[in-house]
Amino acid sequence: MIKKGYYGHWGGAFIPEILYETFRELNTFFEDVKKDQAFWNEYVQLMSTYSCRPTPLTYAENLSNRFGGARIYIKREDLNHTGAHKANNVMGQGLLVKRMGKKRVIAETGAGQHGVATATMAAKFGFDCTIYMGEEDVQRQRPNVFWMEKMGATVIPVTDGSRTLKDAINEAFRDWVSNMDSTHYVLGTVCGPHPFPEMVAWFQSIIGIEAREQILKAFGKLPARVYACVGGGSNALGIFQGFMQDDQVALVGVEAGGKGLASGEHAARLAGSDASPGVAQGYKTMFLQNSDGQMLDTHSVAAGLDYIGVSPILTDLWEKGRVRFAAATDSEVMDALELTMKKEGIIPALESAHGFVQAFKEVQNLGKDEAIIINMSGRGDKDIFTIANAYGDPSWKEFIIARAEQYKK
Amino acid sequence: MIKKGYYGHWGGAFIPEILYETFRELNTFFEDVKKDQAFWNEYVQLMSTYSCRPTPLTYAENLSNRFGGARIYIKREDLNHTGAHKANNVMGQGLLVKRMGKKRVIAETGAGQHGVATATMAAKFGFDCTIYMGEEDVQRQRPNVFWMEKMGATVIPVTDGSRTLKDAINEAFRDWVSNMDSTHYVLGTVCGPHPFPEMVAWFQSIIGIEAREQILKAFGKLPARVYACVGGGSNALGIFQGFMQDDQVALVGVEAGGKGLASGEHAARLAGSDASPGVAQGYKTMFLQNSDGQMLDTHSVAAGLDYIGVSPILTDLWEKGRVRFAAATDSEVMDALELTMKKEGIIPALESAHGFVQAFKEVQNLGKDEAIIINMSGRGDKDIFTIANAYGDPSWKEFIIARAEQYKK
Amino acid sequence: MSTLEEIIRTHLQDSRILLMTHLVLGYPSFEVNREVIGQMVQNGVDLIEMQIPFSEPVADGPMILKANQESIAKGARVEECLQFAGEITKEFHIPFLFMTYYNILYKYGLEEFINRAYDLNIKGFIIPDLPPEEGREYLDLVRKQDMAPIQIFAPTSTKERMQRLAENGAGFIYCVARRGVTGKKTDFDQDFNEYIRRCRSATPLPLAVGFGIRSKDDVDFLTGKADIAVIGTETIRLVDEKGAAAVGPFIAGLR
Amino acid sequence: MSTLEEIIRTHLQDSRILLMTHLVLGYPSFEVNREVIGQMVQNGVDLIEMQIPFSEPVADGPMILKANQESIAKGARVEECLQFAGEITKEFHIPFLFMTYYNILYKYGLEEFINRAYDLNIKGFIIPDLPPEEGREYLDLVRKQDMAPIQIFAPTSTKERMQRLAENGAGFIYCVARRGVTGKKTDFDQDFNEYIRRCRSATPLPLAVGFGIRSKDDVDFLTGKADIAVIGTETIRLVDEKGAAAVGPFIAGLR
Ligand SMILES: Cc1ncc(COP(=O)(O)O)c(C=O)c1O
Ligand SMILES: Cc1ncc(COP(=O)(O)O)c(C=O)c1O
Repeated sequence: MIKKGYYGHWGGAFIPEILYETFRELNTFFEDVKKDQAFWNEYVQLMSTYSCRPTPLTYAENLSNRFGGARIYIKREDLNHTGAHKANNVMGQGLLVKRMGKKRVIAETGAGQHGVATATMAAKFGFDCTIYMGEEDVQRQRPNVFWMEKMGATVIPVTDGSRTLKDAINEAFRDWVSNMDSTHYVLGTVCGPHPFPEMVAWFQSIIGIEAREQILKAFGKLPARVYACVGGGSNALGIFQGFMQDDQVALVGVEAGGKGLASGEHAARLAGSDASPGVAQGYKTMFLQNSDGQMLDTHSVAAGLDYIGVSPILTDLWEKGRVRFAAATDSEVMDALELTMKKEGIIPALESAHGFVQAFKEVQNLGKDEAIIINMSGRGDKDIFTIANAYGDPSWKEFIIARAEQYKK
Repeated sequence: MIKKGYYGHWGGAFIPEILYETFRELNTFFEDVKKDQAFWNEYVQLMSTYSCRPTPLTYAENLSNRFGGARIYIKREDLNHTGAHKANNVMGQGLLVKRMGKKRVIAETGAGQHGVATATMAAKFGFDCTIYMGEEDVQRQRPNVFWMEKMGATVIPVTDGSRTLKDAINEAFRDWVSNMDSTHYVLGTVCGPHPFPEMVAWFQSIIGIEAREQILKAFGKLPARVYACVGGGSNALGIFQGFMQDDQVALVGVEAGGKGLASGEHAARLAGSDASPGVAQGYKTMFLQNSDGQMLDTHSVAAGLDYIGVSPILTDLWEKGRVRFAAATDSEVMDALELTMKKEGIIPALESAHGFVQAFKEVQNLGKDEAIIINMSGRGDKDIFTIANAYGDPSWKEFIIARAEQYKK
Repeated sequence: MSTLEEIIRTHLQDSRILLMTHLVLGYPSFEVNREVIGQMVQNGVDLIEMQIPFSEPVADGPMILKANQESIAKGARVEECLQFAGEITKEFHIPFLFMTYYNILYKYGLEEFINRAYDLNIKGFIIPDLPPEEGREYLDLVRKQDMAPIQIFAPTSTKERMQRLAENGAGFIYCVARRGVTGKKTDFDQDFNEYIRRCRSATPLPLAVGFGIRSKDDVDFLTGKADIAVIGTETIRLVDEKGAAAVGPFIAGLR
Repeated sequence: MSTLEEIIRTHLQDSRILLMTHLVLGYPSFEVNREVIGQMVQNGVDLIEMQIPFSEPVADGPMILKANQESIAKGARVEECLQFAGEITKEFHIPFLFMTYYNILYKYGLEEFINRAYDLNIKGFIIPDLPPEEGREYLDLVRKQDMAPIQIFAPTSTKERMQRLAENGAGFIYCVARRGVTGKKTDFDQDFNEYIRRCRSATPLPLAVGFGIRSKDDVDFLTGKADIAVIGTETIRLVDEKGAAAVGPFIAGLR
C-alpha cells in the first residue's frame, strides 16, 4: 500500500513502523482530496482570498534591455502572504489537516520562512503549533522566531547535530512519532517520505499552472527556459510542472554553489559531483554525504538552500535529462541581487537570487523573440540581517550597535 | 487656473511663486490623464503585473467569531509590492512623471514606507531618486534606509525642526523649488497643495473600487461600516471612495491617539479637539498647532500616522458628517495587533492596526447579518524594530546585543 | 500709488539703488534684533523686512530656517513680535514690512492681523506662500489700509503671470533672483539680465531683487537694473559669526 | 527456524526472560565498548545489539542521538565498527546484532554489507527506517545467509500489519513499548498488556520489548508476557555517569 511514491529510482517512504498507520491514513486522505475537485477549488479560493493568488508575472524590462537577449519575466511568489511560495504548500496542508480532524501541527524550519508560514496557517486554522528550528538558525533568524511566537507558535531550538535544517527535520519526526494521533507534520518541501514529495508538489503546482497561462497571455508563446532555485525543490517543481509536457521549454534548477563547488562549502547536490545516492530523512535521493553514508555539513548564504538532500522527483528529472542543474556562488548571488534591486525595484530572497544568477548568465544567448521566466520564490526584505551583513553595510552595523547600547541600559 | 482643489473650506494651493509654472504644468498633465481611459488602464495593468492587484479581501472568520457581531473582512493592501498601499500612489505618479518627461523624483518619508515605494518606482522607471527623511526617522528606520539605498536612491537625513515627517516634507519642497525643471515631487499622501490631494486620492481609489466589487461578491451586500487608519489619509480615502455614494455605509477614520487624547502626545486632528484650522505645507486643513499657528510635536507608536495635518478632503467629509473619526491609543494598537496575529496569522502594520482597534470596539454592536471592512494599509513585518521594541521582547534585545558584539569585533 | 511706493520713489531720487535688509524676529534675541536694526538704519538701509518666525518656513534655506526654529524654541510668540515691531517703528523712521508665512496671519485672524499691523505702522507684507489666487481677501484688506501686499516674481514666471501678479501687488515687486531657497549664492549672468528685463517690462512698480546678494559687487551689478537690492541671509550669518556690531560696517560697504 | 531463533528458544528453556542490551559503537570509545560488552556478557546478557552510528538517527531519542553524533565526531568509521564487531564476536559467544539506519548498508553496498556481517558472525539486523515494503532485496539477502532481519511492532500496528511484518521477520520481533523515541520512561499499564497480547497473537516468533526499560521492576513486569527485555538508553546513561564498571552490577540486578 505504501509502496508507491517512487520517481525512477528515487523516493520511497523509509519510515519507522510506529508511523506506518499515520502514513496510511495520510495517504488515504491525500488520495481522496487529489480526486476531489472541490478540494482543489477550496484551495485555490483560499489562496486567492487569504494570499494573493494568482501572483503576478512581471516583465522585467530594464533587466531585459540590460542583457539584450530574451525577455525576462519574473513569477512573483514574493507577493504571497508571508512573503514566499511556502504559503502554497502550508495552506494546502492546512486544509488537509482540517479534513483529517487533527488539532496540532509541527514543522521544521531553516531560514524560518516555512516556520512563519506554518505558524500563520496554524493561527488561521486554529491549530496548536510547534516549530523545530536549529539553534544556530534561531540565533541567526531571530525576527522570524519573534513572528512565529507572536502568532502563537512554540519555537523549539534544536541543539543536536549541526543545529540546522536537517536536525530540525529529525527532531520534528521525533515529535511526530510521539504525537501522531493529534498531530500532522507539515513538511516544508518536496522531500521526505511519500506522500510528501507528491503532496507538496501538487500544492506548489499552482505556480506553474498560473505561470503558463500568464506567459501565453503576456508573451504569446511559451518561454524558452524556466529558472528556479532549488533547496528541497518545492518552488522549482511548482513552476516546472506547468511546462513539464512542453519539451521545447528548458527547465533549469539552480543550487547553492556557496563558496564554489571546488571548496566543498556548498549545497550543490545535482549540479556538482559531491553528492551520491543515499537514504535519509525517510527517502532516497542524491545526498551530500561521505563515503560511510554520514551526511556532510553544507553551506550557503541562503539558509533555505542549505540542505543535504533534494527532491526525489527532481533527481529523477535530472537523471532523465528533463531538468538541467547549475549552481550559483554566494558572491554571484549578491551581485545578481544588487542588480535586480537597482534595475527593477524588486528584492529577491537570497534563495531566489540563485535563479536570477543563472538566468543572467544565459539570457544573452537567446534571441529577442524568446522569453524566459525566473521563479522569484520569495522576497528578500525579510533577510535584512543576512543581506545587510553580507554586504557589510557600515551604517547597518552602527545602527545595530546603537540599538544594543539602548537595550543595555 | 490654480484656484481649484477646494473641498468645502479646505485645500487650496499655497505655493511659492517659483513653483507656479510647475504646478500649472502638473495640473495640465493631471487633467489630461484623468480624462484618458488609456492612462487608467495602463495604471491598472501595471499594478496587476508589478504589484499584486486586485489585492484580496480576506474574511477574518476567527476574529468575527471571537467578537460575535458583524463579519469582519480585511482589505489586504499589505500584499502590494513593497508591503503597503503606498505603492498605488507611487506607481501612478511614476506613470505621470514618464508622461511629463521628467527624469528625477524626490519624496519625503516618515516611517520609510513611502520612501521605499518611491525608490522602488524610481528603479523600475529608471529615474534618479532622492528621499528626504527626518534624521530621527533615519535612526529609527535604518532597514528602510538600507533598502532605499540598495535600490539606488539617495537618502538625505533632515536635521531641521523636529527631524521627522513634516520637516522632510519642507525639505523636499526646498529641493523642488531648486530643481523643478528636471524633478517631480512624489508627495506620499492626500495632502499638500492641489492637485496632490486629488491626484493621490485618484490613484488610491483603486482600493475602494476593488473592495466594493469584492464585498458584494463575497458577502452579497454592502458593508455596514468601513474602517481605515488616517495619517495623511490616503489609504482611508482610497477605500472610502468606493462607498462614498452608499449612504448606508458608515465610513470611519482612525487617528493616532498616542498616549491618550488628554495627554497631548498624540496625532489626532479630527478625532480630538486639539487641532484648529490652519495653512501649512501648501494647503488648508485642521492642524495640530498652538495659538500662534506654530505646528506642534505629535506622537504615535506608528510613524506613518505621526503627522500634524490631514487630508483637506477628509476634513471636508468630517465637517459634512460623511466620515466619522475616532482615535486609537498606542497600547490599544499593540493589543489589537497581537490579537490579529494570533487569530488570523496576519500582521498589520502599526498604522493599519489603528483601524482594527476601532473596528473591534464596534463590531459586536452590529448584527451577524452585517459585514464590516477594515483596510489593512500595510504589513507589520517591516516594523520588527518598532514592534519587538514596543512589546519589550527580551530575546529580541539579546539578539540585537549579541549581533552588536559581533560587529564591534 | 501706495504710500510705500511713494516713499521708495522719493528715495530713488537720491540713490541709484536702495537697500532692503531682513531679519528674523527673536533671533538670536529681540535685543540683538534692536541693535541690528539700529546699525542698519544708521548705515543707510532704506527698508527692512521683519520676519515673524514660523515653524514650517518652506521657502527659506537652512540659515533662515534655523533662525525661525531657534526663535520659536526660545519662546518667541507672535504677540511679542508685534509689540516689538511697534517699538521699532516708533524708534526708526524707515518703512518696515512684515515677512512671514500665511498661517501666522490666518491663525491670528486675517483682518485683525492686518489692522494690527496697520496700527503698528507696518507698510507692507511679504507672504511667500500666498499666491494671489489664494489671497483675495488678504489683498483687499491690505490695500484697503493703503499697505502694500508685495508680490513675488520668479525666474519661472511668464510675462503674463508677472502682469497678473503686478496687478495684485503694490509698493514694489520682489524678484526672486534664481531657483531655490534663500541663502545660496546667485550667479548674475546673461539669463538673469534677460529675466530682469522681463520683470521690468511686466510692471511699472519698483523692482527689488533678492536671494543670494552678499557683496558690493552684487549690489553694483544690480544698480541700474533693479531699484532695490535685498540682503537676507548674509546679515544673519554676520551676526551669528561676528555679532551685531559687524552689521553697520558691512552695510556701509555695500554701496 | 533461523539460527537466532533457535538460540533464543534454547536460552528460554533456562530463563523465563532473556536480556538484550544495546550500545553505540565508538561511544564513548571502542575500548569502553569492549569493556562494557565484557561486563554485559559476564553478568548474563543474552543478546547484544551494536549500533553503527549514523548522522541522522531519527528514531532515537536525545541520549542515543548524542552518542551517535559524538562517535562520528570523534572519527568512528563504518569500517572500524565492522572490524571491532569481528573482534567482539570472536571474544564473546552470545548472539550479536547490528542496529543501524538503512543508509549505512545502502552506501556500503547492500549485498556487500550483509555478506560482511555474515563473515563477522553477526546474527541479525535491526534497521528502524527500513519497512518491509522498502526492504525486499534486503530481506532476501539477509535470509539467504540465515541471518535475522528483525521486524518491529509498534503500538500503532494493527493485527494485519503485525502478521505482515512477522512474515518478513525472523529471529524475534522487536516490540516498541510505546509511542515516541528511545530514552523516555514507559508506563506499563493496561494498554500495554492489551498491546502485547495482540503481538503474541500475530506471530509465533519470540517477542522482545524495548523502549524505556530501566529497572528490575520493568523486567519483572515483562516476565511471562515477553521473551526478551531490551535495555537501551539506560546502560549508556550509566556508562556516562558512572563508567563501564557500573554496567555489570546493574545487569546482574535486573533479573
Ligand atoms: C524564499 C525561499 N526560496 C526557496 C527556498 C528553498 O526551498 P524549495 O527548494 O523547496 O523551494 C526557501 C526555503 O526556505 C525559501 O524560503
Ligand atoms: C502602512 C501605512 N498605513 C498608513 C499610513 C498613513 O498614511 P495615509 O493616511 O496617507 O494612508 C502609512 C504612512 O506611512 C503607512 O505606511
